[in-house]
Amino acid sequence: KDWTKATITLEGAYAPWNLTNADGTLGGFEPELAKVLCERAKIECTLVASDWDGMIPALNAGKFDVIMDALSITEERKQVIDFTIPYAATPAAFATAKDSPLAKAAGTGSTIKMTPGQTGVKEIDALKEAFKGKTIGIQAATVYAKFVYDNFGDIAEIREYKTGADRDLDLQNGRIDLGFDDAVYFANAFKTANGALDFTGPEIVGSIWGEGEGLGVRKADTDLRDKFSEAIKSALADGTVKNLSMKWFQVDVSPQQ
Amino acid sequence: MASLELLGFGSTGWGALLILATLMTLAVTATALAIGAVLGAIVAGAKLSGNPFLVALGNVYTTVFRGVPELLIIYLIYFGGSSAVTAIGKAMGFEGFLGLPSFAAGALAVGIISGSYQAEVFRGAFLAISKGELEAASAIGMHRAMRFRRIIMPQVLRLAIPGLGNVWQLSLKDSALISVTGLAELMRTSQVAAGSTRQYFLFFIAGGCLYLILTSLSDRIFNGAERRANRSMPASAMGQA
Amino acid sequence: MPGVTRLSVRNIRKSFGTHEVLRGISLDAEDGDVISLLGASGSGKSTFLRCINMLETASDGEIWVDGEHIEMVHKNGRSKPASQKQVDHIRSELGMVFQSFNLWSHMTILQNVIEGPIHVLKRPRADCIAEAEALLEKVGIADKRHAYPAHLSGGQQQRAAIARALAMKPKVMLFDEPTSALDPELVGEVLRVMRALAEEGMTMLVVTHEMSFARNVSNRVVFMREGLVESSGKPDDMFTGGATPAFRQFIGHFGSGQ
Amino acid sequence: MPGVTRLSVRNIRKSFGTHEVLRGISLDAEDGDVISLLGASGSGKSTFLRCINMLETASDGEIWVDGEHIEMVHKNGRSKPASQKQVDHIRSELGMVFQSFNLWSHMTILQNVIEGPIHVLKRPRADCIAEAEALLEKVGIADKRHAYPAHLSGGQQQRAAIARALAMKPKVMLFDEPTSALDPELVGEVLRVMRALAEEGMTMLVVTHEMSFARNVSNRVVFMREGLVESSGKPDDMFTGGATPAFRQFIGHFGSGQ
Amino acid sequence: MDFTFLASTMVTLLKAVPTTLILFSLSIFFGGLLALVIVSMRVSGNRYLSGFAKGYIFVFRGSPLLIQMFLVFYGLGQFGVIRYSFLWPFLREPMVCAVLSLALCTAGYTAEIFRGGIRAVSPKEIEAARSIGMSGFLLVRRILAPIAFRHALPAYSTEIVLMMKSTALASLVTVWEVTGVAQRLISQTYRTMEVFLCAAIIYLVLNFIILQGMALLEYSLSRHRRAAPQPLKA
Ligand SMILES: Nc1ncnc2c1ncn2[C@@H]1O[C@H](COP(=O)(O)OP(=O)(O)OP(=O)(O)O)[C@@H](O)[C@H]1O
Ligand SMILES: Nc1ncnc2c1ncn2[C@@H]1O[C@H](COP(=O)(O)OP(=O)(O)OP(=O)(O)O)[C@@H](O)[C@H]1O
Ligand SMILES: [Mg+2]
Ligand SMILES: [Mg+2]
Repeated sequence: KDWTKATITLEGAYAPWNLTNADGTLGGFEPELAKVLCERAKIECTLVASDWDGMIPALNAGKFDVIMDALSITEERKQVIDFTIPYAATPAAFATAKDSPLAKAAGTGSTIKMTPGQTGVKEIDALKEAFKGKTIGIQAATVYAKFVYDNFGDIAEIREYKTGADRDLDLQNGRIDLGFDDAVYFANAFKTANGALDFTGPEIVGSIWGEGEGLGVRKADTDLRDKFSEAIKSALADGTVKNLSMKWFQVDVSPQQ
Repeated sequence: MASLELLGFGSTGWGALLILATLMTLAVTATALAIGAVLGAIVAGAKLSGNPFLVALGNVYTTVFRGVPELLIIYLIYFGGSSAVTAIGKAMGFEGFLGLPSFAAGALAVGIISGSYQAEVFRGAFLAISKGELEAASAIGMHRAMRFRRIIMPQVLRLAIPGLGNVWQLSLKDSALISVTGLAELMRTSQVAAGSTRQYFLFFIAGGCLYLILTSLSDRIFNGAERRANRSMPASAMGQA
Repeated sequence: MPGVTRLSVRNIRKSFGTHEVLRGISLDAEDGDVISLLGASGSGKSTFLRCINMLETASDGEIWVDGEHIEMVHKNGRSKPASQKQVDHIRSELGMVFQSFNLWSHMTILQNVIEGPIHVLKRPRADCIAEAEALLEKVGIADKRHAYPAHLSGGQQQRAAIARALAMKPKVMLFDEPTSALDPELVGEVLRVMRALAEEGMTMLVVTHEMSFARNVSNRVVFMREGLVESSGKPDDMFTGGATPAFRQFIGHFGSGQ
Repeated sequence: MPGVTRLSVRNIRKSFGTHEVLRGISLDAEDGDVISLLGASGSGKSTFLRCINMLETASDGEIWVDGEHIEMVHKNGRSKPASQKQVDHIRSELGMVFQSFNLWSHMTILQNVIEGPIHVLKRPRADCIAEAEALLEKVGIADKRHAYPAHLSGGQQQRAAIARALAMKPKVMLFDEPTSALDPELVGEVLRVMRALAEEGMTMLVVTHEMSFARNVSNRVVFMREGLVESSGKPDDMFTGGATPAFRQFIGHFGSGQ
Repeated sequence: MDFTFLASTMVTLLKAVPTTLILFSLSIFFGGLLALVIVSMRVSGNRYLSGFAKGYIFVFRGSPLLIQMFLVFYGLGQFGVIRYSFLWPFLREPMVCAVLSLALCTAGYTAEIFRGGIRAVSPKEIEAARSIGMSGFLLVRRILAPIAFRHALPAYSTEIVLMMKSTALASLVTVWEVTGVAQRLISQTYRTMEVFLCAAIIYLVLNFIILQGMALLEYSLSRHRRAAPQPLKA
């Protein structure tokens, strides 16, 4: 198939990755990046908003051609769809209320690097000591959920939320003690929490989170995947991704090799 | 207050989108109710037919679509329907995707659910028609079709109005679940606005209020229709606690 | 034209399950006949009227309405009318007035009355309305013509039901206990209307518990007992002297309240 | 103990809106009195009975039941009973039998009869059942005690309603047209029960259209007209000779059907 | 069809059935109690009580449960008064909040259904009760409530089934019942149709059992309406 046109879907409600403006148009990091990528791939793109829950089945049903929704590249997802190379890779971290006894836990401000399945990391063991008997909130069915279950499942109570935003509200309400998620997402969420929340413990980076966030396409559309992968490569190379990232996240999320 | 500005109609206000979404909810619910009316009438007819096969079929329909959570039915129709349409398209030689648009899939799903409730409403209304009045129609020589048109239909419609009001109310709220298809109806727009601005309570309360406005408007319409249809009923039989 | 046979019933039988309700009833009504049908509760009076206008299908027997024979087919031991068309036609020639009125609740009184003439007889609307208004005048409820049945008293509803039946210009009127649902005040109104009809020469078959009507208005009394005609005759003969013991006991019962 | 005043009513008035239905009615019933209350439809008979047992609140007047005065309070131009407790107590001493039976549809006949004695009078269940069965025997429907009201004929229902009222051992029984909803076959059954009660000396106030009952069973006839007692007296005096013109016209009306 | 997948899905979903049933039975129970309070206010004849009940019914019947649940769970905790009150240890629990919002919602519907039942009680049967000296609570308990409940039963069965289906929303507040677990399974396996088909079967069976139970109850409560037994018939 000759790709001159493609439909890209995103949720439109996951600020600042992607969001909807009051006039109904889409904005945020991903829509602006998409514009650049499409230009470079010489594809005429249409952006449509759709619900997160049905996104991957709908892609495979053919409702649209590309998913661009902070979609982490994981083994499970690779079974059903294909990914481009990543255009972003973000660290993850714990968050808690500023006035909580858990604030400023050991390692706060530092960064540790982890690989999949890695155990015996001393920073994590220190956290386990501090978080014993506490309640940790995560978004269901994410790579972060798996990490928390693997490392804290035996010492803390884990509560799964449908969305990160719900979890943040409960963190403010005091129903849970800690949250664990994408640090970039958190940094943005803290702004609307009126300074009540903050990071605690070290930032965690590395291949443990997979390769990062990439565009999802149907397995059959390898040519489309390759076109976008090329475009991403060039956008990373000339710093376009970094610029957009600084604009929307105030940090650089471009994947580091 | 900055938060109230978010609900306004200015460049940063979501007022216009919310109003549009309310109209979308109204449109999708009305379409669903119309689809449901057709299905409901057919299913009610089957259940009243006396033919054991049709009766069983009607029972299966009403049991399944009232017994399975609406969300599941919407998913099954949204994805299942799309796959089916695409498969049919392929078989007929069309390339690519021919999926159901969100509006059609949503209205169809809620319509099918609403049909199972409307079938019971119509059946109840039919059974409430006085047997004597039907006999009186036979006794002056009306044939089946005429009896249906002149005596049964007008009374079924009248007797069904309160029940249809309830079904409308149910469908209105079922339509909130269509948000999973990405259709920009009231529920989804509230969620998107909440997620984009991070003003969750503001937009959920605003959404709830808009639903209440829809409810009270439709209540008024159905009450009016009921009053009109009940002109022929004694005043004392109505509105008494 | 006295002497024309309007209704002729031969040997009608009817069973519900194993219970034989009518066990062979015959009856002839000529033009202008007013026949009172008496009998205890459960003796089969209503069932008999319902068989005549085919609301029930008789298991056996023959019926002629105004000389026309109602064709039946018998199949697998069950009978049914040969042609629904004929049934509809016959029914339009038989006026039926039900004990419980059965006016159509969604139509005004006038609409009730013109419904049959317009839609079954397919006559011009304007004519029907004019005739209906005259009929309502005759039964004394012309002022109620735009009211709905539920807003009328029992006696008024019963008279509307009579007007509705008359509007079809039937050859024969069948009345099933036309006054028993009415309180004593209203009985008079309805009986007055029926008396007037009798005087105009309408052929009528009336199931009634009103002895005064049977005695003073009808020209024949048929007494039914357990699905059979126990006795019948002129009212004077039946009510004085010539009555069978069963009939005497029956009317004795009615007389006991006085 | 003849001569004891069971019920005494003084100058009862009752209006609905601007329509004054009862315009000052007084009446005394002594032990064993059987009073027939006659009058045209709308003359206020039912309203009068309903005022006596407080289903309606009289606008004015005094009531004594078995010597106990019903206390009323008047406030803002409206009257109401001073104590719900007294009302409940008075009602348990007055048996009311409604025209339309009003049996409780969700209880069997026996349950209907024992309901009041057990739950209002708080008497032992076993005693109540024994007495109820005797009562049902007396009114002749003992075999139906485990049936539900909907499965009984009108006459049986009416007798069950009488048994239910009697089970409360009331001082006075009030009957509101106890036979008018019944077909002629069933009237006899119910009247027989009432006659037996009268013979046992029960004090009864009976609204009725049955002249034979008024004449042969009751010992006083009260004729109401437009909310007033038009005339009253011994049945023999009333029905022969001594009747006022209005009463004569009234019974003429009832007599016309025969 | 991949039967091993279907079987393992079924097992996963069945593990969530107890949660669904707990949500369901607790909210029906408390919703029923609350409905009794609301309906007594509604028919009390007191202008303020009945106005309050009307408002309650309007709000809880008129807005989507999803919004109600969100506001109860995430909204109540925003108020310091509640967070520092004795209620917080209860409201802190997701299950309590889920049951609370389900019960609040069904109470609105159930109150209307009960009111319909009360309206259907013949005023004459009430008068008959008054005329033997019943009043107040005795009258309600012995005559009004049994008849009204019987009348309300068909509509109430429908409401109960709607309630069973409404528990599907509780995963919004982190109570992972059958539908929530199904959705989580889908976001792990992306096999929408198979997972939802399994969930649909579970709900269908649960609702079928409930409806059969209600029909049985209705049957046993309507002896007085059925045709009289006819022992003499052959
Ligand atoms: N549809 C039916 N199915 C079974 N039995 C019936 C049916 N209709 C009538 N019957 C029975 O037939 C018998 C005669 O009934 P019918 O109504 O003709 O009596 P009736 O003489 O009109 O009595 P009434 O004076 O009470 O109206 C009764 O025993 C009745 O139970
Ligand atoms: N609740 C009410 N509201 C208004 N008017 C009423 C009410 N109850 C009775 N009336 C009026 O009071 C008058 C007397 O009614 P009541 O029922 O006492 O008459 P009655 O003598 O019992 O007549 P009947 O013999 O028809 O039963 C009637 O005109 C009636 O319309
Ligand atoms: Mg009959
Ligand atoms: Mg009366």
